[in-house]
Amino acid sequence: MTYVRPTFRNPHLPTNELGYTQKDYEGALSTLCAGCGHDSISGAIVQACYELAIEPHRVAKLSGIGCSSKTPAYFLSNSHGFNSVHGRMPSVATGAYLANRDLVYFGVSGDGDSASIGMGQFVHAIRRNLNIVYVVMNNGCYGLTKGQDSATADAGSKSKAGHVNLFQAIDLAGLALELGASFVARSFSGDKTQLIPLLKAALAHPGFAFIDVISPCVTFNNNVGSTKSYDYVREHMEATATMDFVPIKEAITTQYDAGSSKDITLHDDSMIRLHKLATDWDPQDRQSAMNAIHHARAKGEILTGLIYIDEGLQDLHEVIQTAKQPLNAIGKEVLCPGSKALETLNEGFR
Amino acid sequence: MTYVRPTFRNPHLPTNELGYTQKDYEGALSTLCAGCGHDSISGAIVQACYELAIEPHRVAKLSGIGCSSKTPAYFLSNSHGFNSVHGRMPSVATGAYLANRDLVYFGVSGDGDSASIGMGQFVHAIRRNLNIVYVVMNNGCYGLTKGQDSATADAGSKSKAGHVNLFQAIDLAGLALELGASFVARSFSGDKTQLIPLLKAALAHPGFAFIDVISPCVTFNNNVGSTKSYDYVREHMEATATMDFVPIKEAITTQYDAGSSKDITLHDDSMIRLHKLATDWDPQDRQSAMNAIHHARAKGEILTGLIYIDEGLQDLHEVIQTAKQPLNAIGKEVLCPGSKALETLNEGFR
Amino acid sequence: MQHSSAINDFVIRFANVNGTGSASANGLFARAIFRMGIPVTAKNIFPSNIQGLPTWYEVRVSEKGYLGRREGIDFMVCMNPQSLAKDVASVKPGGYFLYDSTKNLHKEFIRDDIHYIGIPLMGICLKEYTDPRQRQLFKNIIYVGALSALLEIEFEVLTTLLEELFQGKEKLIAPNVKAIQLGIQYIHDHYEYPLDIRLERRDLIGKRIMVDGNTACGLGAIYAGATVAAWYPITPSTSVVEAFGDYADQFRTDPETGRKNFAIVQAEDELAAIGMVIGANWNGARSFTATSGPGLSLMSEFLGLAYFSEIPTVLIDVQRAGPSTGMPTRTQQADIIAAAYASHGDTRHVLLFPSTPKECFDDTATAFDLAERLQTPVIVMTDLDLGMNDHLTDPFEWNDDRVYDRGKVLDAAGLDKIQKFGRYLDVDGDGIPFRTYPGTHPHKGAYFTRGSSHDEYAAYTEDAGAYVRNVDRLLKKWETAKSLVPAPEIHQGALPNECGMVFFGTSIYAAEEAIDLLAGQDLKLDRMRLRSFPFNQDVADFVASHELIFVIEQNRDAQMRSLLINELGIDPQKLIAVLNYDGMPITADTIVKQIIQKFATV
Amino acid sequence: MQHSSAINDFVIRFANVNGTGSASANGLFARAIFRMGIPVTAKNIFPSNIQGLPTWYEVRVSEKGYLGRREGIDFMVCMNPQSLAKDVASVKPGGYFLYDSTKNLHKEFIRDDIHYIGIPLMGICLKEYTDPRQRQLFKNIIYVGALSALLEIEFEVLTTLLEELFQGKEKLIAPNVKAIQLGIQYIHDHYEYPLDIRLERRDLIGKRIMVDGNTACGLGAIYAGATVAAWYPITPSTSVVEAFGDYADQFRTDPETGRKNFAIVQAEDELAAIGMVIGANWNGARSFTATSGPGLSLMSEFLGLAYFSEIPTVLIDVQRAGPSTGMPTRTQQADIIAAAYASHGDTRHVLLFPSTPKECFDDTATAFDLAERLQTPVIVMTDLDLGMNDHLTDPFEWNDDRVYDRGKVLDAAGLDKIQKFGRYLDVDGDGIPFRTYPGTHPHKGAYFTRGSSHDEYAAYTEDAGAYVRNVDRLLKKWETAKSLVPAPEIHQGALPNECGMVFFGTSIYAAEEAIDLLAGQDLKLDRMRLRSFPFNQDVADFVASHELIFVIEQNRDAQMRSLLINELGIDPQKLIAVLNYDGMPITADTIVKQIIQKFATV
Ligand SMILES: Cc1ncc(C[n+]2csc(CCOP(=O)(O)OP(=O)(O)O)c2C)c(N)n1
Ligand SMILES: Cc1ncc(C[n+]2csc(CCOP(=O)(O)OP(=O)(O)O)c2C)c(N)n1
Ligand code: SF4
Ligand code: SF4
Ligand SMILES: [Mg+2]
Ligand SMILES: [Mg+2]
Repeated sequence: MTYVRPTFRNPHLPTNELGYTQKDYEGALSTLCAGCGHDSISGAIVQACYELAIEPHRVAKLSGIGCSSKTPAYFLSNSHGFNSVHGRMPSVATGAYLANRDLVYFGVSGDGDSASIGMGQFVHAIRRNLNIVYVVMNNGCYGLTKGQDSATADAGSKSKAGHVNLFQAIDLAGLALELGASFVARSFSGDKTQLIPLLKAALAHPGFAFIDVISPCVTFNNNVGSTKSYDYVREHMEATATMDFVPIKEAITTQYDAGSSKDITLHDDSMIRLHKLATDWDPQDRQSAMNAIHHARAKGEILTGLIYIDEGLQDLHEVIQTAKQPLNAIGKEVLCPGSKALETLNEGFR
Repeated sequence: MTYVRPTFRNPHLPTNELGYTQKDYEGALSTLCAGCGHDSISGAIVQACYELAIEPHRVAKLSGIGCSSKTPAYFLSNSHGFNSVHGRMPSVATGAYLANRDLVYFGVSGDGDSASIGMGQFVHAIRRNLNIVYVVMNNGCYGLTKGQDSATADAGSKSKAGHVNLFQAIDLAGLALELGASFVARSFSGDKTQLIPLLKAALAHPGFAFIDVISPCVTFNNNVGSTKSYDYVREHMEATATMDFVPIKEAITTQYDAGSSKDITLHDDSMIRLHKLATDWDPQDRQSAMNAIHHARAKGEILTGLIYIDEGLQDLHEVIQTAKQPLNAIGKEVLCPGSKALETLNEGFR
Repeated sequence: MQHSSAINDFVIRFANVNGTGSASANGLFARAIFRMGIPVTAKNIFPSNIQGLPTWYEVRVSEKGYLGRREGIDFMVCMNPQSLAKDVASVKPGGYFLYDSTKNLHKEFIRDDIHYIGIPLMGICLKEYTDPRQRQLFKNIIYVGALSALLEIEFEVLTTLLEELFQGKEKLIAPNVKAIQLGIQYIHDHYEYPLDIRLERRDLIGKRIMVDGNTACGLGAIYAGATVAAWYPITPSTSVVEAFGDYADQFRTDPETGRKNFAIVQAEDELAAIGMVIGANWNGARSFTATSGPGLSLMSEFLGLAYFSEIPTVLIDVQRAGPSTGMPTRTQQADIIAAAYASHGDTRHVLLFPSTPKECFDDTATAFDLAERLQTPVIVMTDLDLGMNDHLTDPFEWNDDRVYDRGKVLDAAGLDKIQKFGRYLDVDGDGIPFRTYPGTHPHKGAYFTRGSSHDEYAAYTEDAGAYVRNVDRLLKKWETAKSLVPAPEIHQGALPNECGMVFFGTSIYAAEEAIDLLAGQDLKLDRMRLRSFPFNQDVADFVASHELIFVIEQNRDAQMRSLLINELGIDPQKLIAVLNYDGMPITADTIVKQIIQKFATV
Repeated sequence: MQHSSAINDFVIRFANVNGTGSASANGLFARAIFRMGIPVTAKNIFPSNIQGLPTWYEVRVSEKGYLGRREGIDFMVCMNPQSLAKDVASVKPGGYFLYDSTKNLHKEFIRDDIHYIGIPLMGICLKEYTDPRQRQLFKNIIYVGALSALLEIEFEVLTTLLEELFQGKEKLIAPNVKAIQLGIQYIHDHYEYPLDIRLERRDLIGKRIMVDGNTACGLGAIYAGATVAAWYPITPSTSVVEAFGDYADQFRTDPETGRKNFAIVQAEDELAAIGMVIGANWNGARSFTATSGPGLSLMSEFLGLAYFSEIPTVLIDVQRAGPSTGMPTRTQQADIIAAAYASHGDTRHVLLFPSTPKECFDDTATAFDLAERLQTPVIVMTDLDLGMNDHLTDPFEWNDDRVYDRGKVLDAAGLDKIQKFGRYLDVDGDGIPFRTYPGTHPHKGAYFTRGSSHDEYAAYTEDAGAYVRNVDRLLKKWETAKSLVPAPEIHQGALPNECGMVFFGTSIYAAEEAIDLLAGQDLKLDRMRLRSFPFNQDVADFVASHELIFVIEQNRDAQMRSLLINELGIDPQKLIAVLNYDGMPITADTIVKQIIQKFATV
């Protein structure tokens, strides 16, 4: 059942530059467990889209199957959503993106959805660099099927049922880096100050923007022993840098900070401002980013923040040189060569 | 059609310690194109197994679909072979390995087979660290379906049909490293001196031993512009080290070399001897290996040789603590709890 | 006002919020009735989410032993404000409605044709317990206590069950018993009891047990000697491999070394799961997987490989409501066509249709014998109702003399005896060739397994004749299968009735009840319960000896009817589909209604 | 010795080694006959490998216009020592055997009932050319030259074809013409010619063209306005998307910017390919994929999603011999059941069955209209024979007034006009709801697409009633589909004959020839060519109006017959299966033989 929120609207609510209130970015009432990390991420998405003043109906939200994949129903109810099949959202998103390059694409997946059944599609979506924000709500387990270990569960990590995971974890951010992703970040559902600017930067990034968000499953994997629990993550979080996202307009007027900070100007002239940078890490050098992520992993820490960004990589439509106009908007007169051309073609077959 | 070789046997052929001649390790006549790199790899496999004196019938050879995946028919005709479905050999091999831990497993795949349709299974086979030699005969294209680009084709690389690949290549060795593979190597079908010792080391390694073998497709991808052509590879090959594989018996008596060399003792006391080591590379340090592979890639070079080895990682059966006896050899008396136990169980359901 | 009145014959439904611990309290209630010797059946009707949504537990008590669902609720225990309106509406006139009266019931929920039993459960809990989790949990036990007074569940039965339940955690027993007593006390103080709807001890259970089908499948695989399980989680099949794992831990762990005489792998998806199963079976281990609809679809390519390269493969398909993701927590029998003809090309697969947990156990064990004998996939077709609900069933049986039928396998000695091994040679004329396990013999018996066309010696061939010989042999094997699969269960007199009924799987409960109901209306039907596919001669004969046959199924498209027509060459006019596909287990009423309607129009 | 003798009526087979450039020489030969106005058909019989194995090219010339395969080879051009024995054996008594006489033919290959024509091809080439590649290539052209003399192919026709072929590489024309002449010369010097088997110019081609079905499908997708193609290479479907790509490059590239009004993605596998197609169609672009058996199996889960969430999806299945990998370079019609009922749960899909390249073009274009009108998958069922071989076919036609039927889509204005948008609301009573494209309207029309159960407003539901309403509406839509899909082609007189023949797809060639042959034996059969599934009333009527119907299929299990029985409720006794499943295109002889045999036994 999807519960629809009451649509009562308070005329005094603040609005963004499009005149929308935050409510206009909300979705149906969540049916997830109280305290589920995924709900916090939905909240952050609402906030990020509101603040960026994205037109809600110009967003397409796609997901696979899982508790995480249900969340697109819980944000942006004025957007079209597509809850596809387990692990195959990347392909559906790729097709959607090919059809219309002008919408904003939001992909939501789980660690089971992306790191197991969806691994192949995840890898190849990265390789194609489609312009999409791809969020994995990573709880180290299969929430919806009641808590089995996922492939991102750390070796030795213990589920609520007391079962110890025996296999090495797949680090999706590390993998994305190795595969040449153009935007790689990690965050924590419990840390909106970090997550919201990351989401905004991801939305502004013109390519595959991957955010691995640790999102504790309160029901099956939030216990002592789990490395994806609220407590564990809070204690072992290490940040590349604190960051602000500076939208285009502000970017033009903003001033440079001194000290340990760095500004990255994005494609559309908006800006990511990084403060208090971690040593030995440069978000525009892939090797440095990989080293940073591996070193943190070796120490049992979780490196969060914007890990790597490459604004230069061409997105899928540029690579294949598609028309600037969305393909779904091109008319028959352009698409169909017509009967004359066919007559010539027939001649060629004689 | 599978052509069976004439079984004429020359009594004066040299034999290995089991009394087998090299012919005993051969397979049916190849039906691949003359000059295909894959045939050279088959030859190297024959040689390695002969030299290691592996009992041919104790080997199980498994593959997917493709020209590469046909090769198991062309070596070790006294071994059981399994030409499964496209991209899914890793799962079949995993099941086979679970059933009988006592055979030697040889997995053969193509770059289409492993890097595209089989990506998910490839990743997860690595994660499970099954004890198998996994060879990808990497030609950067889909040979059997007539030369389409594969996901390992380098961006900008040009196929014989003149088509330029637009997407970034997936580096399977880099990926294997990121995923924690316990043995990662790369070689070239045209370089038997390197490939044979690598295969032997892989066979001795008690875990997932991955060898990415560049193997030019003479028919579709051996042209100027292709980075998987004989010429290109010969010109851009860079080696981590030259190496010997020293089998157990010899290992005990062998002496240490001085100078720029390193010995790695394997689980079964055989040894890998590395000479002329590349600088900045330590095959037992994953980070160093990754850096080496990435630096070579950045320079347009292909790093070959043993890239990384970790003898410490437990293989699948050890991780899940399976019986030492092959599961397929355990009898009903052990497997079936019997009627008495069932009566007790029935009581529990009352 | 009307009064429901019945001894040992009513339906009671519990409305709860999922994730609140009601499942074990409700289970306690049902098992107590079972312990009182009264036939009882229970259905969990749960949402596809983890916490906070409406969930129902429906218990039917039937002196006559009817174990199907029955429409019409005599007693509603409503513990979920979300579903209140719907729950109130669902009670039969004259029925009872038990609710938490800590807050007043809004008057829109007051019907004047049912009886209300308010108990201030939250109030009692607030008073008695301080810990919020305890308040939550004991609230459930208190209503069980109240019901025990109202319906006359024996107190000792409940306390014994609680003692058994908390074995090892003894300190939990007393507080639970106390909670039961709180419920009883409240009824004692405020209501007249017992009700006219109530229980009375009987001896109608015999040696039967109460267990779910998934547990039975898991246990069947243990007894069958399966050593390799590969799976991917999916509702409602997940607990099959979980049960296998639990029993394997118990029975298959070497007490000295702690090492395991089995291996379970949670695969990365269903394609990998079935691939592993095929690999393990190829290598001589008994291996299986369990899945549900979406997984079956994903396994389709691999099933074709197993069919064509002739590798034993055991798959347990716990069907749920499709298509696509459908209703993952609802039941259907809608994967029949997909399973029978899974994969492209000319393929067909052996199916087994268990009706009870006992048959889940038996069929799973049989599946391994059949798969190895026939060297082909065997799919055990259960469903959510059978798999996840407890059912009253005959006790599991195992004959210790039973030998695993490993089929035609040549060992080294066998290979030495023959001239030339032909993997796909039909030596015995039954279409089943011999196979060898890898590693058997130094220079005989090795062959190349492939999904591409092969000749009798497993060599690759594009020869038209060799191809046809091979696929024709597979048809011959299919004929052989007919004599090996479990025969249908047929009930008919010496002189058959004009009409018959065909059913299978979980429709058994409703179908048999329907036969009785129809007999009461002077409509006498013979019956045949299908147990397997392909159909053998008995099935054909039953069909041939009746004028009209009703085929009962829990899917929209009458899939079993299609199979019958296709495979037996039956005139479709003869087979009348009786269908239920709303995701709830089929009821006798549904069947009766449809049959009567058809008689009216035929 | 017997002499084969026939004008414009013979079968000639070329035996080559694949990868040696014979394909274009053989193609030249067949097209020359076509240019002489004589009906001709050619089949490539090639191995599943790239180089070095036997490959055959079989050309049937038929004055009467019979374009199916015919058994019995009148003329064998043997250029492959590997297959020599088999090739010699395959010639009909009295036939001709042309071989390279550079080396002597071993006497075991000498039959005294056929004619040998030795030409020292390698010898000539060694003398004439120095480059080894040229020797290889021109050898092929020389034998074409020799054949042109022996069979009387007009020299000008050949030279014109060569000129056209080497347009842009003009310097290759002269040496090729020279090679032709070398062949003619050798015949002239050594043999009497022309043979009694030979050609004579006719005007029997009309406006027909010669093209393969895959090219036609690719072109159909262009004309239908498809903009997104996602695919994964697999024989024999690969050239569908390749053709689409070639034509798209030609017609859809903006001459100014070089930008493309289409997108083609080589996916990582078939699951991804169909996923992309579904995503693109969901988003309002016409999108398709092409695959073959194994890919169809892999797409099965996604097809269920498209069916249940009602997303237009166009899939071209170029069938090959299954099961599993089967014979990837042989033809069959064996994916019918797998396609019709693809996916678990109650699903069924619209299928189209083109018989000729012209119909490949038409059906592909129609598939997009149907898929969008019906909001469901439409699968074009072609096969290797149709897809990869050149066929004589009517020219492609396109009516410039044709409007793409984009189905029921609400745009912003449309949304503004209605009260409340219900994605799955059956507004028109035809079972087809309205959809919207993402991004259409700021606050109306957005909905959530899902494979799980949903109500009329696309909200998730586990309500039994809502579920049933939805799947029943899908059945209603299925009824609607019957009136929209292409009608069968029926040939029968005012008074129907007693018996009929049903066929579809590439069986058309052999079936029509068989009808003539049977008529010659006084067996008159009416005929119906199925063009689509579901079957409409015409199909039912044809079946009803005949006593006995032969259903011609190229699979083992009579899959279309099953569909007919299932969906139309036909008594199976009435439908007699006539089958060919050896991987070669069915022949008229096969059909005639089986029908006569059945008449003998019926
Ligand atoms: C093909 C298929 N296999 C299995 C399932 C069952 N299933 C539903 S959700 C899920 C895993 C969800 O895990 P994850 O993606 O991590 O999401 P979470 O619930 O943890 O947020 C599985 C296995 C399915 N729906 N489809
Ligand atoms: C499910 C499926 N899809 C597609 C194919 C067709 N196919 C056969 S081999 C192959 C690719 C082979 O490429 P690769 O693995 O690199 O092997 P290579 O021939 O290059 O050695 C493909 C796509 C198939 N057999 N099965
Ligand atoms: S089960 Fe876990 S992941 Fe799913 S909703 Fe509950 S807390 Fe969230
Ligand atoms: S096509 Fe390429 S990969 Fe295949 S056999 Fe020929 S050379 Fe080798
Ligand atoms: Mg998860
Ligand atoms: Mg390749």
